[in-house]
Amino acid sequence: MAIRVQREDFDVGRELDALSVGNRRVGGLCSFVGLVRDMNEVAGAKSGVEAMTLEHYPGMTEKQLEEIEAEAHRRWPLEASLIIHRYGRMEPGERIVLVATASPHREAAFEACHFLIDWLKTKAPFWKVEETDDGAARWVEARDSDDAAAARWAEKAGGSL
Amino acid sequence: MAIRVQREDFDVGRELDALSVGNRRVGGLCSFVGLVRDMNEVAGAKSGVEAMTLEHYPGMTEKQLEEIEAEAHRRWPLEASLIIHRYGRMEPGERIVLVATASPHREAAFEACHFLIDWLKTKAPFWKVEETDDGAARWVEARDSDDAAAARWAEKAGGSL
Amino acid sequence: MKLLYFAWLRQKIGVGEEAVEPPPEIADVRGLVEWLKGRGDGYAQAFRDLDSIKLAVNQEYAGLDHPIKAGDEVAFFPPVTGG
Amino acid sequence: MKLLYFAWLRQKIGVGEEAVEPPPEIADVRGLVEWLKGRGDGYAQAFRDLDSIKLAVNQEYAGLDHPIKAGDEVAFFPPVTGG
Repeated sequence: MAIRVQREDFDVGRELDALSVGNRRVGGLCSFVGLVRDMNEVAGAKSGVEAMTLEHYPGMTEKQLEEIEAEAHRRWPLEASLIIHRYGRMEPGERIVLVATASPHREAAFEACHFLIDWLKTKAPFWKVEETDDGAARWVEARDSDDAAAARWAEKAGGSL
Repeated sequence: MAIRVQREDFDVGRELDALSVGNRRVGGLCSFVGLVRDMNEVAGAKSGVEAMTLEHYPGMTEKQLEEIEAEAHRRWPLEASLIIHRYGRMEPGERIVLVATASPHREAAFEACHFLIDWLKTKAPFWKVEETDDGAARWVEARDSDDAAAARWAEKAGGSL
Repeated sequence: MKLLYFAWLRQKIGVGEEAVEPPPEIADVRGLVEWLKGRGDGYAQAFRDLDSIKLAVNQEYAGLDHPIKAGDEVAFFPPVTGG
Repeated sequence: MKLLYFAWLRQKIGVGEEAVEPPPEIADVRGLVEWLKGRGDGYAQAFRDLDSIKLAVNQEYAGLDHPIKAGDEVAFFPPVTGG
């Protein structure tokens, strides 16, 4: 189990390798990388995204990510997991977040990885402000679809957070 | 879209980077790596796995993987995808397979990636024989749970293969 | 008591962090918010629609009825948009 | 006609690939299998339980009723276990 909140980019291959190296019980390794798109997330906006800046709540962020990760380990048989989330200014194409899970079982690795990113999206205290090519800066609004995705996992198991 | 069937190992980080580099429409990148475990997959066996050898059906393998990948692109809005499957002898801890999907949307990337490995497991013509530490070599039997996992996707959409 | 504001709340209020000493009769977050709204236009604007605001007491999510006391860290922010 | 055998079918039959010319009255895979079973103990053993065997004609999954003709590639194998 590990979480990292950092300004700098990360090396996906090296991070994933570290999750299973030396552990012969790992049969499946699932990962998700979130990247900055150039499409606008602000409702109705037609402009392209030049960059975005991620602000977060130091202290609470780490606490929330650790709780989310611990919850995943309570629900699924995981051998290892990792959450890395960046903050600061990023341009389209840059990596924002990595979540990864290693398990003896494929299904557990997939579900736990999906759970991690869904819960992170609605619980980790990060906020995005987009700079668009019309010169504006706008706070991205939370999406109902993210709430719905997170709620799925609340229904499936008795775990609490 | 790309599939590769090869004896040699692959570099997960480099392969994943290639799926999104230069494409600013990619918002999410999901991947699954299957590895050789040291736990026996042969029912009832108590022995540890020393190695396994993957045999396949050259020609049909590529055809099946291409069809599975094309089906994923029909069902989900993917910007890129990749399937790499190894054959030959591998020891515990070695990578067997990589499936990865890149999409503007997180949910599509996750579902398509999950679909790829589930269908691959029941449709791609590979067969595993395990060498165990008691000196035996046994053909791994197909699992009902894999059939069930693949069947899920048949129910969800009207796609045919 | 330490107060933190994030994203557009921080912009409306004009500071990201401040130390305050609310009157002793203020016992929960709701009372704290009412008291803050009296401190200036920025606060009044930031706290106009409480349904659009999330909050945390000592770095755990909490509701408006959550009790507060001296020494607490209370943070206000919009729904999160990370990932 | 080219025949291919994989995994334990290959081991029981003793070859992975062979060229055969079944009699012209054999029109489908089921007939081919019956004809093959007469060729020796290995074949008889390999094809004893047809429920446990998958097959492909010209590299596409097919059933026992699939028609066959000269020039086809027919493969027999157990359920797949890759991934």
